[in-house]
Amino acid sequence: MVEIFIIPLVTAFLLAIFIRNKKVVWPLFLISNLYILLKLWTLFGKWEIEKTIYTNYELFGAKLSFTLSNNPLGWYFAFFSAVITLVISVFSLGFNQKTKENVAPIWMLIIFSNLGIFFAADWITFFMMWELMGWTSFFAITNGRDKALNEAKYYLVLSLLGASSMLIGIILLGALTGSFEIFASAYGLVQVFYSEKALSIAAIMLLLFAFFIKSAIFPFYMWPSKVYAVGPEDYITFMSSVMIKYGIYPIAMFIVPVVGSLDLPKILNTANWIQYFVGYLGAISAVLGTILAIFQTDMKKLFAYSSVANMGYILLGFASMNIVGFEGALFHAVNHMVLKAAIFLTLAAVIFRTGESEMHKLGGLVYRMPITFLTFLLGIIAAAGIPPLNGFGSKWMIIQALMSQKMIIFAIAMIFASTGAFMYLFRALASIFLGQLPDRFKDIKEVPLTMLIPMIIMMIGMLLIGVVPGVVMKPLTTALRAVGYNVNIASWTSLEGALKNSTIDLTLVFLIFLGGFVISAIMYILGNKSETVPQEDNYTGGEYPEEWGVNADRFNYSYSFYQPFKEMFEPLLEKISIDEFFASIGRNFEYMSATVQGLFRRGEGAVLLFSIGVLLLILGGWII
Amino acid sequence: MNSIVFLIVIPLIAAFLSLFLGKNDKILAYIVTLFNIIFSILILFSGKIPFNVAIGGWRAPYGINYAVTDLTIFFLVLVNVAALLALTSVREIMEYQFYSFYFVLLSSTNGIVLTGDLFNFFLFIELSTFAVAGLISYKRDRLSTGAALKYLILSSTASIFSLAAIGLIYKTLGTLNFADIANKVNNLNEASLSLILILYISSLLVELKIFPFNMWVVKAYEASKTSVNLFIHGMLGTAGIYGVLRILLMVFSKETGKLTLSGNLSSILMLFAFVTVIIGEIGALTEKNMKKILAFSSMAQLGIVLFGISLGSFDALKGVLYIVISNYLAKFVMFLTVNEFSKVSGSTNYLDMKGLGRRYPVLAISFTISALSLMGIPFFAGFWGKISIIGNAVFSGKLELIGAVLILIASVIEGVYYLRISHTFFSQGHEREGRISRVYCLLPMILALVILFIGINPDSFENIISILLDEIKSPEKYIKLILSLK
Amino acid sequence: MAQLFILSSISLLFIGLFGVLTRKNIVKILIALNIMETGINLLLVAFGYVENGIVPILTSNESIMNLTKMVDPVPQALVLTSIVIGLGTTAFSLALAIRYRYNHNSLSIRASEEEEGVNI
Amino acid sequence: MIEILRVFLFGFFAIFIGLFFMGIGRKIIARIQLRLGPPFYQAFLDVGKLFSRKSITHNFVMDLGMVMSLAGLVATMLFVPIAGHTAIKTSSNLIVIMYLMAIGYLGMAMAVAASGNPNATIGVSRALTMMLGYEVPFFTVMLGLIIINGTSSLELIANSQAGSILNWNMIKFPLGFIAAEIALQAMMGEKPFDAMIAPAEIASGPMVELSGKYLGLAFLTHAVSIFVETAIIVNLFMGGASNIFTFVLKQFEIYLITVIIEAVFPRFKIEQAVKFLWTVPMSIALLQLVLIVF
Repeated sequence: MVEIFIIPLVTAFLLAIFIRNKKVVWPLFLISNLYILLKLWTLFGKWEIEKTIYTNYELFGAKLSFTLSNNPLGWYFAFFSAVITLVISVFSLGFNQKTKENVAPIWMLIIFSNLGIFFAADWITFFMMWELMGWTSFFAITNGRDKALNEAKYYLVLSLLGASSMLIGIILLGALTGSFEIFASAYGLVQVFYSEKALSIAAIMLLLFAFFIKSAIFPFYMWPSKVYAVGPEDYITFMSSVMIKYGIYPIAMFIVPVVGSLDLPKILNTANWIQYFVGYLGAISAVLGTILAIFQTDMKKLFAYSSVANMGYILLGFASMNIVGFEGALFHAVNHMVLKAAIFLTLAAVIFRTGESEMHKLGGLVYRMPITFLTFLLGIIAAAGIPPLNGFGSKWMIIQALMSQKMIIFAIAMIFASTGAFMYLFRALASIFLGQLPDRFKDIKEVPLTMLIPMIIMMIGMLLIGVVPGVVMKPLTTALRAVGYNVNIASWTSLEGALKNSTIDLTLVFLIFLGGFVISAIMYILGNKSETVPQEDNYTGGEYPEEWGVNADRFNYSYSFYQPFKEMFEPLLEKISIDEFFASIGRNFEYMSATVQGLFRRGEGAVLLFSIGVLLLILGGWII
Repeated sequence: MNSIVFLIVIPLIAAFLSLFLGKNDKILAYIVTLFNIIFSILILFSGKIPFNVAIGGWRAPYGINYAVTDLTIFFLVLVNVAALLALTSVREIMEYQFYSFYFVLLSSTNGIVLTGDLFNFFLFIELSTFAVAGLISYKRDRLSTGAALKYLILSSTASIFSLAAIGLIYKTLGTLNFADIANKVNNLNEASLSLILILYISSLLVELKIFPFNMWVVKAYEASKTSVNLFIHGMLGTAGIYGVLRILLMVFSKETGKLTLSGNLSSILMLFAFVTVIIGEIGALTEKNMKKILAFSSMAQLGIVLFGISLGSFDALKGVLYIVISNYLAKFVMFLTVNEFSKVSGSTNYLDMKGLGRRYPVLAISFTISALSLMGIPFFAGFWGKISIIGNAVFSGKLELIGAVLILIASVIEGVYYLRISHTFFSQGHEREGRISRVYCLLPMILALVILFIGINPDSFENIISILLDEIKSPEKYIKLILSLK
Repeated sequence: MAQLFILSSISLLFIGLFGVLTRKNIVKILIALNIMETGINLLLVAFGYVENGIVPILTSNESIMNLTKMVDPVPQALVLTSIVIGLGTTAFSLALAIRYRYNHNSLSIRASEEEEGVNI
Repeated sequence: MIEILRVFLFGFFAIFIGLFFMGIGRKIIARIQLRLGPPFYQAFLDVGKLFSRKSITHNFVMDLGMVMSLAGLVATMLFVPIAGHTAIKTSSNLIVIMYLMAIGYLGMAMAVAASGNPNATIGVSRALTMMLGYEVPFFTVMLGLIIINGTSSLELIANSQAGSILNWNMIKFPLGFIAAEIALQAMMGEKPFDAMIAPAEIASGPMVELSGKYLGLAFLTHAVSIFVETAIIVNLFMGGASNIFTFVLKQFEIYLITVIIEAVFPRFKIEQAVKFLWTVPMSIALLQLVLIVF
């Protein structure tokens, strides 16, 4: 248990020492991740392992202690994030040959805090790890590049604000329940909820605020698009797949059990207001994330908004307060980890070869990077939630739960978002990989082997989880049982829904799809032969424009892909701009800053201000 | 232990000697400072603490006395160590004025910490402002002369107010001895106590850099040399904090060891505190000059300190001590780093220091650690202060809650500008000619490691703090020590 | 009588404060500061003042009997010290003012207002 | 073994019925427009011709995509109960059906986008926009039925309407049926919702670069999608059927409505279509849903 915390720290230190030597750094990074994964593997089932550090530091009359415990739900998240991290670190091996900066030591610190967040048994430890993750990711995003500074600053501000709100929330919680331990405080909060209603709700809301920020839920949905667009691509893969789940884990761990145990009045016989609150934010995130993703031209931004939408689904799963929805949400967390990692790896590969992240400047890369294309294809099929890949099962469970709880608005929002997902996912596919290959990318090659292997692994992973969901569902249900939920251990192949007669067998779905494929393939083979012809041949009507001295026009329809649709939403999006709101706050602070500096630049008002101060003290403190 | 007077007298003698020694002043400065450190550490380990020294044999309420208690010795060591650390940043040859003023400052800050008499305290404060003004103006250029003059005018005005307060105290209580005042303070009616405190506090707040008493800070920091910044920060600032702790909590305190002001007064003080925090952080947000940034930031930190003190709970006070030590160490690291970097880059604008962190990672990492500690990030010393203060503020009342929220927001702003600077250090920069000797990287690194150590292992510092808190909790021990009729 | 002292000292104090706040010339500000100081010194002395008091010197054993009539000597000692301090401060300030005049070519306190030079 | 046989049987059956419907549809439209029209078996002839011609491809994505598109639709079809029978015993989950259908469309979109023709891509972009338009009201209607039956199994919903014609959801929830009909019109890409094909504007959009067997596969995909979509409506609103013949007849009734509407309407622009779908059928569907849930 302790080793997995010491190893990252030691590795981070070593990486910092050897930072200039890329041949040492990334293999070391890989080995360390491998070790963590293996160690986590052995920890499965040993839920009683616990390590406490006692201090003499007193807060509210009790001595603080820091506890790390192998809690099942935390293990579930930690293990799968470790798998993803390992795969990404293989990718980094090849990816970082060209880059000048080196993100490895900071990244290792983040991995440390990652494990800390998932294994923390008390809020103080949790908070410490949370804060560590916040500022380290600032440095990881900027990675010493000035162009990333503004975006990273935006992330940092949100992150610190979230941490501050969480600090107050934790303090409220500790004072209310007399314990900083997560489980004890959850139990205590349920006990005191009715007598200390306002404070309890405040504590829950403050914590939710922090979690929502980290998971990019609605009012804070802007940061992924900003950050992902500028950060180092391999690290961004980690961020979009693993780090965005940091808000999800504590909600599953703390908020859902607490709200689930409370007996709040139900609105319209369906759900209580906290469920609605969480659900509406989730629904808005899902819908807004989808709509915004549809309009992006930068592929990293597009998938950043897609992450926002996916976080919205997960939140909807929680909001259903139904065991199927809960399982679905947690399942989707891992599915999203896998598929987002796959997608971002391919994006990183594309950027590695082309240096371009604007989709309309790309096109036709399928001719040059077929494996990358295949990974991407499977990734978007999974992201769209189409069987037989892995995004489907979890989305299906969440929709089932929403339908069984009669949460109609949420269900419709979910369908809207996942149908909208086809739009943006196809846009990315068509713009990056399909269409015509621009001349300047004629000579690029497929990425090297170290980068291909991770992508292939991710492909296998997506297919495996999609066809045999038990790979994830078994550990998940085992963990939930160990935590104390009354769930059945899932079978390897099928998923259980919340409605009547709704068990589906994903392996069977896969087989049926194969059947369809066979029929289709037969039809294909039955047809007459086909001839492979260059694209321009059709396009130019069989002429060779080179003959008359011009180049064939390589036009891809990809810049304003959904222009009519965008025009429909333009008025809405122009009026409501959270981004503009945040930006104006930032600007106001900067104006204020200039004012304050002007005040202090003048020296001669000193005595006047002094006198005013004394006058204030006398007026306020003495006379009144 | 009558020899305690040496701590004050020897620097004063040295101040005279330095007029004649010329280039040997530096050696003298080191010798005297080392003497002060060693002497105070010897006192610390002599086992005789607490003890009381009556000057000239006049017993406590009548004569001036120097009392050495746990709180005193803690701050004494801090002040003297600060003096030594700040001296290490003096590289070039300074003229005698510098050292002379330095010795006066050393003597007066030691005096502030040691003395047990209100008027004596006032004298030392006056002396220290005098010395600081001299040190600020040492550079003799436009900026420094103006800054020094303005500082001097402000602090003279302030000292006049505190003199009025001293007069009032003498008029009402008939004594100027700390212990005696503390003993008799219950006889004072609320109104007189408030007036006295108002007049006295306002002069202390000037040293504490609390808005609106702090107009001098930024200019003075900007105008003076780094070593002088460190003197102001490490010696004057620390001694000022000691003065506030001693006077507000142990002398003019009706309730044991707590800040007892009439309701409005403490609210206004708290208001001042968090307005200072906000103003300090906002002022630093878009600033480019590192020295100004650090000035704004130390303003804000002292605002947090005052906020913690005015909360009136021992837990918060513990937090205050953490903040004090974190700020003390962190600002040293930062000023030293800025000093080195500005020498290489030839400017104090942080944008010109681009890329230096890659060449001198130790310095830049130390800077980052200090910045994180000031922000109150876990694993660094400042966190334990922040959590304690915020934790106590949240439940104390509406104003306190607002203050806590504002302080948290301020720490976010602090994070933005400090980490931006750290980022600039680590970003790609151009090649430069100057070099920084590795020796100079050592000291910031050690201090940063201390911050990290306290942050990871609060136990190490918690024990010291509990001793200090014990003393603040029971001022009657102090009274008994001084007024004991042997 | 004592009231008169206190009243006049306080008025001196405010006159001085007014001067410090409104004057732009540094020398005038320093003079105003000195006026304030004088006011305070007067205040301190007034606090120790006893109507028809005598010199607080124990010349003989009998003078012990007049203890209540004696003027309090402590404020006077304080005032003496503070005068010395004030002298020192004023002298130093004036010295700085001369330097200020050299640097700025002016004695106006606003002369340094707009400077923003960054140098080490 | 028997399962594999059933899969083939069902698959080819759907293709057959779909092509048959298409042929009759063309005939009916022609008659409405006072033309003679092609014979009802014209669709078979077309497919036969297309598969026998030599065709042009640009890269393997085109092949893969076209095969995927038919595969997705056939797989979907295998989930839909036909007169109570499915190819393989499953719970015939509605959500699975909806999502499986998408893989077919995705495959088609991928294939035509790989051809590199902007017209094709424009068509796909319109089709996807349209998909967002009709999917939401259609799902809203489905949601009502799912909630009232407490199950998302298409088979159970169909069985729940057994007995007299009055048990049909079409009679019980007429508003829902109307909304679903309009959505179905868009789903099939018939006028007034055929902006994605729009031969006059974008040269048949997705089909612009397809030739030979690729166009043939697209034809078959369309045929199967007609079959699947009408089958879903029949199961949802017309109580399924006891034998295959009645089932196909009911399907044909649904298709007939679609074809008649197609014959008489002009074309919506894409944003008009989406706006229309999100206002009229959506509000009808929502009204129905509110009536059902509360």
